[in-house]
Amino acid sequence: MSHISQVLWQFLVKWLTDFALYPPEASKIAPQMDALYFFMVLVSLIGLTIVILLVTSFSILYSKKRHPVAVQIEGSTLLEATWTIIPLGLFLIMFVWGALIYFRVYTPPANAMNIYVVGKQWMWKAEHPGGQHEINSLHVPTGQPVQLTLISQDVFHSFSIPAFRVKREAIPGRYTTVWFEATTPGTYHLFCTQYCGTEHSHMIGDIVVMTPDDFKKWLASSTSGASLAQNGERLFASLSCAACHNTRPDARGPNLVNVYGTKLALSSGGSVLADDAYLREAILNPLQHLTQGYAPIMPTYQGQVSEEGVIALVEYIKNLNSDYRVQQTTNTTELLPESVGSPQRPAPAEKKSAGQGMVKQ
Amino acid sequence: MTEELGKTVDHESPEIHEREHHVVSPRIYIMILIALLVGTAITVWASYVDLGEWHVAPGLNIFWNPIVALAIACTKATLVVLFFMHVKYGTKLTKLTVGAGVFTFLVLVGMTLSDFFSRAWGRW
Amino acid sequence: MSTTIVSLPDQSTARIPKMNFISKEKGLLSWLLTGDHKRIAMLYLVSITFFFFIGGALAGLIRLELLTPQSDLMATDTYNKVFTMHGIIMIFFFLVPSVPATLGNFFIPMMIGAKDLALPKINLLSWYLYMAAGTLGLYTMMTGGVDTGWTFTTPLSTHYVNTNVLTTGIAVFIAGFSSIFTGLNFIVTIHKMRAPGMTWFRLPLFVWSNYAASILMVLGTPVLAIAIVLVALERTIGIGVFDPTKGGDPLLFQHLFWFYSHPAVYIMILPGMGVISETVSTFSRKRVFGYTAVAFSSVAIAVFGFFVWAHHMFIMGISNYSTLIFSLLTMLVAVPSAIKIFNWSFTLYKGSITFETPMMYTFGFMGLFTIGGLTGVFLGTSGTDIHLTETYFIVAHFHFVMVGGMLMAFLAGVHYWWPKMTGRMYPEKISQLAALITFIGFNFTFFPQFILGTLGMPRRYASYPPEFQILNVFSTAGATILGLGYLLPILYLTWSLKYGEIAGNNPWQATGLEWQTQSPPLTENFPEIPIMDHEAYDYEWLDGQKEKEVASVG
Amino acid sequence: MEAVETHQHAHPPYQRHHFETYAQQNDATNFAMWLFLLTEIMFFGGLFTAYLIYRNWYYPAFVSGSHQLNIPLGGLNTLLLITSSFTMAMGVWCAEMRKKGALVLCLILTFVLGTGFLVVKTFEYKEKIEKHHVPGFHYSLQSFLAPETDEAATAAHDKALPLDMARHTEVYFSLYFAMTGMHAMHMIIGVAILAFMIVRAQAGAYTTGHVTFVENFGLYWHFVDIVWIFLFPLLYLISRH
Repeated sequence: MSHISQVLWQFLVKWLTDFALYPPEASKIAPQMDALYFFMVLVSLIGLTIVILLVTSFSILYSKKRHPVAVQIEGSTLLEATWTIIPLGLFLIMFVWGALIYFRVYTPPANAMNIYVVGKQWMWKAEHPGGQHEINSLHVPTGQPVQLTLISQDVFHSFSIPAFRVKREAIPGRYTTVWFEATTPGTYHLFCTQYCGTEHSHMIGDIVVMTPDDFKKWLASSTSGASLAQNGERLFASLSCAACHNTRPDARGPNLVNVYGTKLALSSGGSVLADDAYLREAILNPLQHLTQGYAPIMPTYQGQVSEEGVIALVEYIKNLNSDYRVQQTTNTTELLPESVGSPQRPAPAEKKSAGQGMVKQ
Repeated sequence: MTEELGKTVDHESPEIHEREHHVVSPRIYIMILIALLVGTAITVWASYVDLGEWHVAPGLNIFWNPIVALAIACTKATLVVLFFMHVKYGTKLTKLTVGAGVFTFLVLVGMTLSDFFSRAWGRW
Repeated sequence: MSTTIVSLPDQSTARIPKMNFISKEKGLLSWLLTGDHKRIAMLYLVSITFFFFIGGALAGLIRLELLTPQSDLMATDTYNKVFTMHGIIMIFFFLVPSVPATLGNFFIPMMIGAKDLALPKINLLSWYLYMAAGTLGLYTMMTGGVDTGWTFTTPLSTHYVNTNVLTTGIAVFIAGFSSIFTGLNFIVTIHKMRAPGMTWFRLPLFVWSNYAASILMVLGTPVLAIAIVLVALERTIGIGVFDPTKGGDPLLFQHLFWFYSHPAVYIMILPGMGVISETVSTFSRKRVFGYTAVAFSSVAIAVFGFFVWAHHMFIMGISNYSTLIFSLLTMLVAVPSAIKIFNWSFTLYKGSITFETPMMYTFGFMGLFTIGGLTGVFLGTSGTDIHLTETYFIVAHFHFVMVGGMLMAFLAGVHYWWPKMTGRMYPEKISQLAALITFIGFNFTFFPQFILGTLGMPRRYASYPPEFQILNVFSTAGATILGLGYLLPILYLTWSLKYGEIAGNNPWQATGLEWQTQSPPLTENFPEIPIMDHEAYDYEWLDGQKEKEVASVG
Repeated sequence: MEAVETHQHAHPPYQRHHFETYAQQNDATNFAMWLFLLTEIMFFGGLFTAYLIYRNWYYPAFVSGSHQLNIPLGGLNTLLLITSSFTMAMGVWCAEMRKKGALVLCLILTFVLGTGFLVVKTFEYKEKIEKHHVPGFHYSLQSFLAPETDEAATAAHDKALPLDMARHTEVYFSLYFAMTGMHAMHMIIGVAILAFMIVRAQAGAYTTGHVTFVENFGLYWHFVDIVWIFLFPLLYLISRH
């Protein structure tokens, strides 16, 4: 008996010390979302109270004991209009408020620092622009908007940080983005919330929020030697991209310098913003996104470059702001044995220069 | 349904029913058959002709070929529904049922496509 | 003045009528080959109860596993199979057919004054399809189960799991046809089989809500069918409609799936709302407040129900503009539910209320459904959906609607119509106790899950961070109480089949046509086709009838 | 409660017990058939949605894929189906007019035309299988990467598709097989029911004034025809100029 009460006691203590109704607010969006959440809780409580009050008071006042004969009432248009319009109005307020938050969460600001996240069964891999890799954890600084560009290698996953109130599915075949600005240093939960197979519940990790100084130290201490863009550059060279995408006047492909963020005219008509998603598509399905004025000769790299490899390439092209770097890669190309362009050419298996595991074998 | 609302179930005798039941004459069937065959011929022919496109806006071109093909298909389908399937002579309820089917179909197609087509739109 | 409305015949002389639909023919075969909608309803009642308890046992396993943060009771893959089978069984083999196929099947023809459903053979076929699907589902469970979640998300279901997706898919496909046939039968019956004088606005609201649900069944289910066919083809021969590596879009599957599965939640809840309209009126002796509004809100839910499916996909990468539209439409679909709740509350106003078991369940429904509905607005609002979706918040939300709403309504209906179905009363005191236990157990089980969800605990987790344990322990404890609450009815209802008091024609003094005939009814329901000469829920007409009867007997 | 005067006149033998009048029974079954067709619309609706999306995404792949189909065969099938729809409509008319011999003839014609459609479809499928155009493990891109090696592609003056677009022809053929396959499934069911109906019609079952079954089957058959009316231009006739 005393044994049981001890367990119960511990239980109670634990409950009272850990008790929380909502997770910590550790991002800039969190208080905004909580404001809406508590507004809705309030409305719900009022609504629920009204229903409970109505039901209980009517039950007491008009129980058969007190009120043996019912008075038949057809209805009341006025009352019904009231309880149609008031909830509708409240719901519309919630809709507008919610939509504002929704658009805020999924529209990253221009100055956000970008981190790539790849989900696969059953782990999260994060790639910092500086080349730092993380598995099942993510280090971010406070006071700096961080944009996550998510993609999945296999099934749907969902990147959820309750403390930041953000969540986004990582889906196969397409980049999705979400952003946040952390405010409070600490370690928070990272969950995969979309059911993704056997070890779904083990696809969890930590979000480590640090002060900007600590973050800098962490970046310096966990660097892998080459930045993401440098990895991309190596890959760019080993895939001989520069054979076409160079600055020569007779270049067969568009020049990629400073291409990121510009509007491109497509040969199919229309234009497109050269963002991450576009660059990825242009590498994997080039002919669907052909730039105006170029022949459809680019081979697809679908199945040849892993998602991490694509990320490195995208990051490289993003940071490409001088012709010099492209020329450097051209020089490497000349060392390669085969000419470029034939569609079924296997990717060169230069493991050393291609960054670890970025080219699929 | 609005017509059905408030109306009681008809308890007509079979004789009245017989009179209301419209029997379509074979001549109409033959005419519809010819129309359908002609429609098929036109679709095949039209698919070999370049009907051009309409530049609504840069990046938004409407090709006439698929529109013509679909228009012919819709016409043919309407003929079958109206005459072979007797909807033209059917009750309001039958017409409403057909309408409801087409409507829900359009909801499925339209609302799904609304997602696919607006994905590429710029962000706010 | 007594505090009940129960008016039972003198028990010393009362007899169950010799000729009734149960006694008409004997033998198992007469049941298995029957065309009688009441017998088919009874077959359905037995079979869905069976599946409910299997699904319930799986729910018990889930709660036991979640008692501790580690996955110690079963391995994660077993847990995944358990929650998948729980979902599939509860949704396709219990909730979807629950009220329509049992109570609806039994009472819709009676309420509109018909001898049977329009297509009795199709009705029987529908039960056989249901049983075939159920058997296949159980077979799947026995031979290794399936672990895709009931949502069959591609590409997980097509390429990344090695379990019986195909057979489960076939089972769901067949179950879908069973529900299409039920819905189709109801629509035809309600349109074409109404008794003379039974106009649309004299129909009981139960008929209206089943009519609305049937529209959803007929128009929604085929889209699920085709989605499952495509998943099956993708799994077997490798077509590429949903496969991203071949250029397909897995979100298209989500669109097709939720095009059915969102309306499906209205298929599940609308008939329950119909039951509540009946019980609220009967036990407060009053016509439902704003009959037309309640009737049209059912239809409005059915129509709007087709426009909101993508609110299940707000964070999945659909276009932001789509989110905007679907979120707005979701707000609109919430309004008819609010209207219903207030109309039911005001039905009590100036009524003469008694508190028999069906009414207790009704009160439970109104409270829990209000919570369930309002928390649905949290999820329909695109901003908060980001934080709350895919967590235990959503689990709690739909259990409040489905278990707190639909199951309460189902139990209310079963108790309410039990005397009509079997001719005998259930024991009142113990069933009131069961209703109370269910209500308490339910709140203990699912309320903590709202907090868990807000804290961020993801759904479908076999193990979880230890700080969530306490609320999970509460939830599991509540589930134990809830389980007891569900065991009691099956015991005392079975008991009452033999020992219950004889109920007589109209123990509740209710106005529906189904109460104006003997219990259990004749095979053709009425000795003569009734003529409806009064509005629905016309208690003054009923009093008049009684006076006439007394006068003619006296 | 009053009860309605029960109908004193004798019911026809084919009227089921729970209906008040034969007209009511006829109306009800007819309405039920229409509702069933509604579910069929939605069933194919899912496929048409998928088709529209991918056609917009992968237009060149759909063009090349479509050029692999045989328009004469597809056109022939369209003719067969439209004509069978006509003979079916005539069959319903014959049943209503109680012309037994003509009804049997119409049903047999419908059966033959329907079977003919399936036979032609089999030949088309066989060709696709031989060319490895069935999606899945054996799928071959040969006809799209090197159209000069392919007769149909050469005839349509197809240019070689780049690899990434060529791969998406598999999506086209997935939809082709899913759509025509589902349609053929409906045809097979229809032809089977027709065979049953021919036997029954021979025995005079439908020329007694009770034509509901023939009428409702006619609705089903016309629906299947309508689906094909849409499938033909959507699958066969993409950009032939």
